[in-house]
Amino acid sequence: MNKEGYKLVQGNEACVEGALAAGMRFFAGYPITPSTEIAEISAEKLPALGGRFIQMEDELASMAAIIGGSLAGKKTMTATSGPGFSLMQENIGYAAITEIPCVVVNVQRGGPSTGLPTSPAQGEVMQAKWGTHGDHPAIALTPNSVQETFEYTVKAFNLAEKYRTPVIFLMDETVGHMREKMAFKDASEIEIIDRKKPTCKPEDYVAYRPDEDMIPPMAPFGEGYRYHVSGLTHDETGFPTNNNEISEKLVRRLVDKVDKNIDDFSYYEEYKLEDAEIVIIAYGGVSRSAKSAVDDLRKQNIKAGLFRPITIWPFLEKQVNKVSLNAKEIYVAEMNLGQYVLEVERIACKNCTVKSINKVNGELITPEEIVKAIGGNK
Amino acid sequence: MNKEGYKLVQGNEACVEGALAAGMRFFAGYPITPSTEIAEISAEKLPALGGRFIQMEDELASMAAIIGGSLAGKKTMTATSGPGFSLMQENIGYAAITEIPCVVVNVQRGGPSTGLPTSPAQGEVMQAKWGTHGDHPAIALTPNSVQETFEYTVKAFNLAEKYRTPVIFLMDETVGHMREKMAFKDASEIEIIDRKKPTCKPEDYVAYRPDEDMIPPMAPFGEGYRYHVSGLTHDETGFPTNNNEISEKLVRRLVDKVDKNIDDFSYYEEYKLEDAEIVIIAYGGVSRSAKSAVDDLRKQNIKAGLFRPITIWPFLEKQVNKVSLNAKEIYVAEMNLGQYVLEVERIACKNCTVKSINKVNGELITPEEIVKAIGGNK
Amino acid sequence: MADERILLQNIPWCKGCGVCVGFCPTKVLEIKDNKCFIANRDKCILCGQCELRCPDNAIWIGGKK
Amino acid sequence: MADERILLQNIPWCKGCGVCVGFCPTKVLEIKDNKCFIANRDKCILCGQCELRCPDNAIWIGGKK
Amino acid sequence: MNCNETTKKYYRANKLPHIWCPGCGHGTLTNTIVRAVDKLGLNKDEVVIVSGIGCSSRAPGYLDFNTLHTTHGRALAFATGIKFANPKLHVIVIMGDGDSSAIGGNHLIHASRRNIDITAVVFNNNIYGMTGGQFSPTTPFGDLATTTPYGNIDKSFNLCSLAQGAGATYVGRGTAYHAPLMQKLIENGIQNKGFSFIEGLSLCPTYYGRRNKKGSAFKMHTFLKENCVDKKVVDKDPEKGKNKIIIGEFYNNPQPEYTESYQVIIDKLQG
Amino acid sequence: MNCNETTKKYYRANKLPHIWCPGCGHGTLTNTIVRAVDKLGLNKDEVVIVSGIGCSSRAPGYLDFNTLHTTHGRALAFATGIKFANPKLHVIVIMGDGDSSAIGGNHLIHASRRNIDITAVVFNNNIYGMTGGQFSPTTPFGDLATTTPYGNIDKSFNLCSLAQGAGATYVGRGTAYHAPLMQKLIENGIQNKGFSFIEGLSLCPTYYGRRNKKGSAFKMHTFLKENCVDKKVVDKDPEKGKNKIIIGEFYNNPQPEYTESYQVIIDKLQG
Amino acid sequence: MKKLEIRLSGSGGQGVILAAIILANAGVEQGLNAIQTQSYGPEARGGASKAEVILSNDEINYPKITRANILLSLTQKAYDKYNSSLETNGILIVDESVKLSGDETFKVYTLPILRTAQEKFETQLVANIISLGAIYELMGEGIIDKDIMIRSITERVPAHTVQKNTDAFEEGIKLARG
Amino acid sequence: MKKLEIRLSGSGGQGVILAAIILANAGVEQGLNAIQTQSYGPEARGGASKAEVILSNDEINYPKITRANILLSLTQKAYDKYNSSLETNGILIVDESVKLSGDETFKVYTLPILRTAQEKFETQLVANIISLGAIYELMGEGIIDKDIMIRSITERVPAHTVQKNTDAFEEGIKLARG
Ligand SMILES: Cc1ncc(C[n+]2csc(CCOP(=O)(O)OP(=O)(O)O)c2C)c(N)n1
Ligand SMILES: Cc1ncc(C[n+]2csc(CCOP(=O)(O)OP(=O)(O)O)c2C)c(N)n1
Ligand code: SF4
Ligand code: SF4
Ligand code: SF4
Ligand code: SF4
Repeated sequence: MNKEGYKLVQGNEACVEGALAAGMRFFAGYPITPSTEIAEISAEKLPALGGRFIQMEDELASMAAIIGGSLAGKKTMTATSGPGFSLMQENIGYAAITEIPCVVVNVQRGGPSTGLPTSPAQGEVMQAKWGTHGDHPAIALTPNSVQETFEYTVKAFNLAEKYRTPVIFLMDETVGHMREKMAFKDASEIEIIDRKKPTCKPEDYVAYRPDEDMIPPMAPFGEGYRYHVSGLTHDETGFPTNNNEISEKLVRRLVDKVDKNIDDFSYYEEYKLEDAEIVIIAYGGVSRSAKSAVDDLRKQNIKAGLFRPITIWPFLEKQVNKVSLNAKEIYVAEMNLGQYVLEVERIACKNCTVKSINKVNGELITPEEIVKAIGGNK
Repeated sequence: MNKEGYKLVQGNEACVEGALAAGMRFFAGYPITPSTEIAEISAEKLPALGGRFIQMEDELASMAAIIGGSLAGKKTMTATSGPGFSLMQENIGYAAITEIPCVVVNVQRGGPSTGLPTSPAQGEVMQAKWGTHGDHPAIALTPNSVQETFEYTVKAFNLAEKYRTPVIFLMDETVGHMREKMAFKDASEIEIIDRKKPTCKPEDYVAYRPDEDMIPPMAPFGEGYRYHVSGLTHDETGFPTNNNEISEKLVRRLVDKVDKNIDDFSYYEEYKLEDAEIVIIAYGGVSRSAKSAVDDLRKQNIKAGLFRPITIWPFLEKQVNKVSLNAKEIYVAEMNLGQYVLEVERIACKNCTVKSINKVNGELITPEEIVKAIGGNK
Repeated sequence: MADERILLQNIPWCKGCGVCVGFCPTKVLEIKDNKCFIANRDKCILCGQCELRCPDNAIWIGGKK
Repeated sequence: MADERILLQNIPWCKGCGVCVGFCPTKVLEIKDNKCFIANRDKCILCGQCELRCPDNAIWIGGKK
Repeated sequence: MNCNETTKKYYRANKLPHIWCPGCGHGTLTNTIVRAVDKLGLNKDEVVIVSGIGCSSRAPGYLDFNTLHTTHGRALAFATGIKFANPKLHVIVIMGDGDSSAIGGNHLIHASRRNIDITAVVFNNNIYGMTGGQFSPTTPFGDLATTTPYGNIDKSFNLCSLAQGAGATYVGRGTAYHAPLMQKLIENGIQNKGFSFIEGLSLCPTYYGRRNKKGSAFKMHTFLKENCVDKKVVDKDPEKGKNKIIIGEFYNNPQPEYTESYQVIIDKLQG
Repeated sequence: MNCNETTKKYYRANKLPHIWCPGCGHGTLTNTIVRAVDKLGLNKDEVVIVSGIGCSSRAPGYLDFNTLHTTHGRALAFATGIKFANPKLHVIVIMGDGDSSAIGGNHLIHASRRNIDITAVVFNNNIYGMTGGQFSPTTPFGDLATTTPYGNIDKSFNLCSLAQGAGATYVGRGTAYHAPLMQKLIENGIQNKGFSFIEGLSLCPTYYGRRNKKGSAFKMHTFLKENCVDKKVVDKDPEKGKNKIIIGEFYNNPQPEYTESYQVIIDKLQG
Repeated sequence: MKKLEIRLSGSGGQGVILAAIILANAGVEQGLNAIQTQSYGPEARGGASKAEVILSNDEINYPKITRANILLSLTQKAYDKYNSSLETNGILIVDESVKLSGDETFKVYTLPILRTAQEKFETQLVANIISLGAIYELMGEGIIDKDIMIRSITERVPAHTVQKNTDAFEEGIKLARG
Repeated sequence: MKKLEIRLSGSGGQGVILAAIILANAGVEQGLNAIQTQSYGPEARGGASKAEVILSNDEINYPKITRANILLSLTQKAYDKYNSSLETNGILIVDESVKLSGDETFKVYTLPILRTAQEKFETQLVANIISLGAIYELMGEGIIDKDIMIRSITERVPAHTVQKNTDAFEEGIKLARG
């Protein structure tokens, strides 16, 4: 560690450090490039903290195990990449409907299918929201640096705990495998949120009765609050129902508790936006290129700026709308064939032109490519 | 069968009849409500036609088996519902990148998770496009009647064969379980498309070299064209590569061969749209309610019309745009919390107001609910 | 000292499957209107077969009501 | 009649793993610059161990080139 | 609550009657679990019952413990997470034959292999009940089901051999008819510190029974009575096992338990 | 093409050298398959080689048959589709230990159960090679891997017992060292009309070997040589099997084959 | 006939769904538009079971019943749940075991359906077809020919029960005629 | 120093990634901004391996190298693949076994890295640290303190090889000094 407290750390390692700082004490996973280091480092570090690491037989089981672990009272995480992320979808939906907090890391690589296992991509932006069947809540965060990976892994846990919902931590190979300086924060400097527990007596506990904040307090299994948890549509007691009104209320609450609280976790960066006519929207690894591109364009007297969502889901409608009101053109740069841009278009196209900069060749989009797409020199 | 050749048939049965008419000779599946009849009827009818039915150990295996079966030269199908559809996603992506034709039926029920297993919903519209990881092509069709289920199952096979891609046949419980009259068509009345086979000599066959139509001819395994198939990003020979240019070209072609040919399979219905100021957009079961609603609204002198996409993916951008140019208001009615409406908004919001009518309580949206949402009486 | 216990039922839980009827060694039970019916209470020897076999916990030997 | 066959190699395929070297009963082979090298061709008894063991099909007994 | 004492103590009686069909063996088997727990005097707060999806998997909802109704086939993977996160809990998993051995087969063999202290109880009715009578990996050869209209050509699993072969350290088979044996096996399974697998032959008069003309629920009980022989009997006289279903305790061989082995690592690193 | 005759005939020599590390046992095992196919004189056009994902699963790409490189763990499910759709094809499946028994365990037991005519060959190197050395379900107890930095506490599978217990009708184990035996087992497996399971002990000097100080590839071969005993030897003198790995043919018991049983139904209905 | 909406309700296992299918099938054979739906529920077993049939000369869009013209209820539960969905001047057919609420505005036919099944046919299994007979009789003349109804029954019930079921159908007609 | 972009290339197993990590680590310890990346490939085994380090006083955004200021190539393959990415007045460090194309515009240091590793240290395993010494020497003075470099090596190589590796580092410096 240098004088200012920085160390050279890999993105995947930062994710584990953030998770441990947030209180993760249970990791279940199945190896897959380029996320494997997250499992390996967890295996190494957890037991010394009294935590537990288990390598499951596959990703279906990994996802199931972290839900079970969470229900037994631990803060839990798994990490995977595209193919494994697809396999986790069914149980991600289960965590959503049963409101069991957990963090799912997806370090994105080239797809579809086995694709390009060791190359960066951002092909799972839409899947992070729509991957599981049925309507469901979705929170996804995307870091663009090692430091941010640490800090937003902590936030991912906090959001999972606060909102009782699975949180997707959407990295990409660029960020996961790169090493740069990172400040290890002291526990005291970090805000840690723990799930709300019931304060009532066990016999008064109604497991799925929400408080005013739409979130029901959660009792871990084994502490005297015996209750039922089911992936069937259920009423406030947690037992299955097919009452139409109750069913509708449940699904809406699940989604609303996240969507209506978006102001609580609208994380983003604005760079030189004040007078920007050309706005680049980019996230994750690509946003670093975009920032360089903004600087280059500014040098060419093009009034460019960057809007960088860190909260990818729910979509930052308010912020993107504001950006679009002042912009002439928005360029959404992504390592996919155009995913986030669809949402940007939906919100912004009334106000300005929206264009797409895409690349799916296994390499990070370069600043030059962005500059060129926008019509700058170089 | 009555004099006009109609018979009372269940939606799920019509799906099997359509599949058999289209040439399906291989079905692999795993039971799940409300799609199970499709497996059961296939089990009963296939062997007499020399076809084959296999119940696999799960949906992962079912999807794998129909890809294998297709590669061995058969027209293949599987059928499932939400939870199984989530499990099939990884291998759907595999079929997409390896360009192996097959049909995946999803009879939608209430979600998320186990949800409401016997109730209708339309919660997988977005998942049908974005469910598997990485960028990939997506074709999905949605019937709204038993007759249409028959006819569009045939088309689903035709599109799978023609474009060498998995096709999602997105039913909902309403349509799957209802019985109404259906005309059995004679083989001669039905257009059947078979996959393009290579005409060259085996030694000249380059398995993934596309013709001008972007689609490579496909040789079934066992006929002398020995080649390699891989879910890794591959070059024209089918062998893995991480060459950037080739990788980009592959993914773009996979998507383009579908998206750029959308005019070939833009299926939809327009009802009283000529002078409509209020346009309802609805599909599947809900579109039947919407049609009733249009009639009701017209009686109240409200100029309502219906646009009903049958091709759900790719999104019918051109048609929706046209509709939005003449409409004052568009209402998208769906048995979900607003999925298709996102795409409608993206295209239409420049031109008119777009509103959402949603219901996730396990019941079909009624005509009254639509009329009321639009502000009509009743 | 006579056994104080007696054959008890929770009729709403009974589904009339007839399993208890089949197992009862002394033909105490019958199915009537789709429910188990104690036709010959006096023959009951409190063997507990019905309780052991009933999938619905709808019949048992218990303290006098 | 003398065996017409001879030890052959495809050097670009050889990864220098040394497996053939270990198995060769007469020490014909050595590793040099990370490749298998036929150091003592005359000692070769054409036993075929190298061919059987080489994971890379880089060495074999074949017709004279 | 109008019911017997064990029911009062361990059931969520307000959820009864359960959804099972008249005569379904699942009710009887559920009772064997309840009696086993009662016999062992476990603290209800420390008992967790986990299931997948299926008729059998509805059991936890009726039981007054910490109960978890998961996704089809995944019960053991969820249970592994629970047990590993809090090894103090007694974790009992209820699954159907399809749930445990078709879609859930992988988790079954891996939980067995790890020898994690979970007691798995399979309600094996030889059919998929919940979805209306498709064949399962335990449907006998030749039998009818909605997806084997011409007779089943799949060989069927011997679930006990499968679990034992994969590493389970306690293995036994009972039936709905042999309820006392079943209860005893479950008691032993719970007491085994490791992965215990207990198969309970159930009966589905609605789908399996009706289609294969097995008669009433009572008749199906009689079938179990007449066609099952205890392993102990067969061990003495193999002739008696001929064409019979063997039941009883098959394997009881404690070995290092997973969460305990992990605790050793924790202790070493923390110590 | 500069190589021997079998290589010329059966390899896509322009794809060589393969990506495997120096000394990797997978190359040797791949050769045993090629020689078995050659020995049996199968028509290349009718041979299909299917694999999942892993180092081992790269084998099909180098072989001049109909070759299919699928998704991780699913090879047997794809292969089942192929074989069932066209029973004339000879379907050989190559998998790694992780591929076949971790993520793919369910398909392994079900293909075994169905007794579908597929020959499954597992290249078992006791580790996940492709992803850089995590433990697999066959990693020995106590061994080191990147995800068992404190020693493996998982019990390991006996893959052959697992497959046999699940219903495979031909089962055997060879090794990269015992290449001729391995070839023979594969020949027999291909000839068995039913599901054949052949485990080939491979070696991964890069990950398993290095971390567990097993020495060079040659040394790892020597280990196999010295620590394996043929079943036939052990059958005669069980003492000789003590603390050894047993290899050889374990089970050869033909039973009705799945696609043939189905053909009977087709014939009856069409008949 | 413009549109006839018929709801059949009872408890799971009473076969109201089959009766509905037979009716819809006959409708189609007659050349009408017909649609048949049913409600399943995860708790359907033992609970109330419902099937619906719409018959119409015109195209049928919304496939569910809004207000029934005819409601059959074989059990109290079913009656309680569905009686409010009957239109004011509709026809209610109930088994005699059902206790009515008393404020029915519609025509009520209280028939001994279950008893007849048991007594005349010695099985509850034909209660659905007896009901079908009653519905057919009360549905109004000329909508579906009787021989088409009989044929539809014949096609859809197990072969060895055809006679019993057609007899039951006739019995139902008789019951409804009073 | 504004920004220094260094690319290290060789074949898989030569340890260029570790060398890059040590360098970037030293950069951070020095208080600079540093970023290290590498390219993996499914075919990486045996193929060309590449690692990159950027050192800068300013924030580093785009994490990859655009044009390298310094390029190390330990093998011919690596040289062929990457030499065009070196900026015109950059520094090329190659092993003596590499044949140059001849039209280099940049400063070229042909050093006996592999031979030195084998001959002086009897293992190819230190070639990467010898290279690191050469890079350090040629990188320019005052960017990173030598003791920080040594510490960085010490931290990142296996404990029992520290001495050998620090010696190798010194040897690399010597080689570069010529
Ligand atoms: C992923 C998934 N696939 C399929 C189903 C449908 N499904 C529910 S239960 C079941 C099988 C039930 O059979 P079994 O496990 O034997 O239990 P039983 O109902 O007979 O007690 C199936 C296939 C599902 N819920 N989820
Ligand atoms: C769904 C999924 N999960 C994980 C992976 C990553 N992965 C690729 S190969 C492999 C394991 C390889 O081990 P094994 O099967 O033993 O074969 P080996 O490489 O050792 O030959 C893993 C975990 C993947 N490709 N897909
Ligand atoms: S066994 Fe139980 S449910 Fe069945 S008839 Fe007897 S009391 Fe009723
Ligand atoms: S065994 Fe093959 S690859 Fe290894 S050194 Fe010998 S020839 Fe080279
Ligand atoms: S369907 Fe079968 S298993 Fe399910 S509740 Fe009914 S009898 Fe029991
Ligand atoms: S990592 Fe291991 S298994 Fe994979 S190629 Fe290298 S030596 Fe072989």
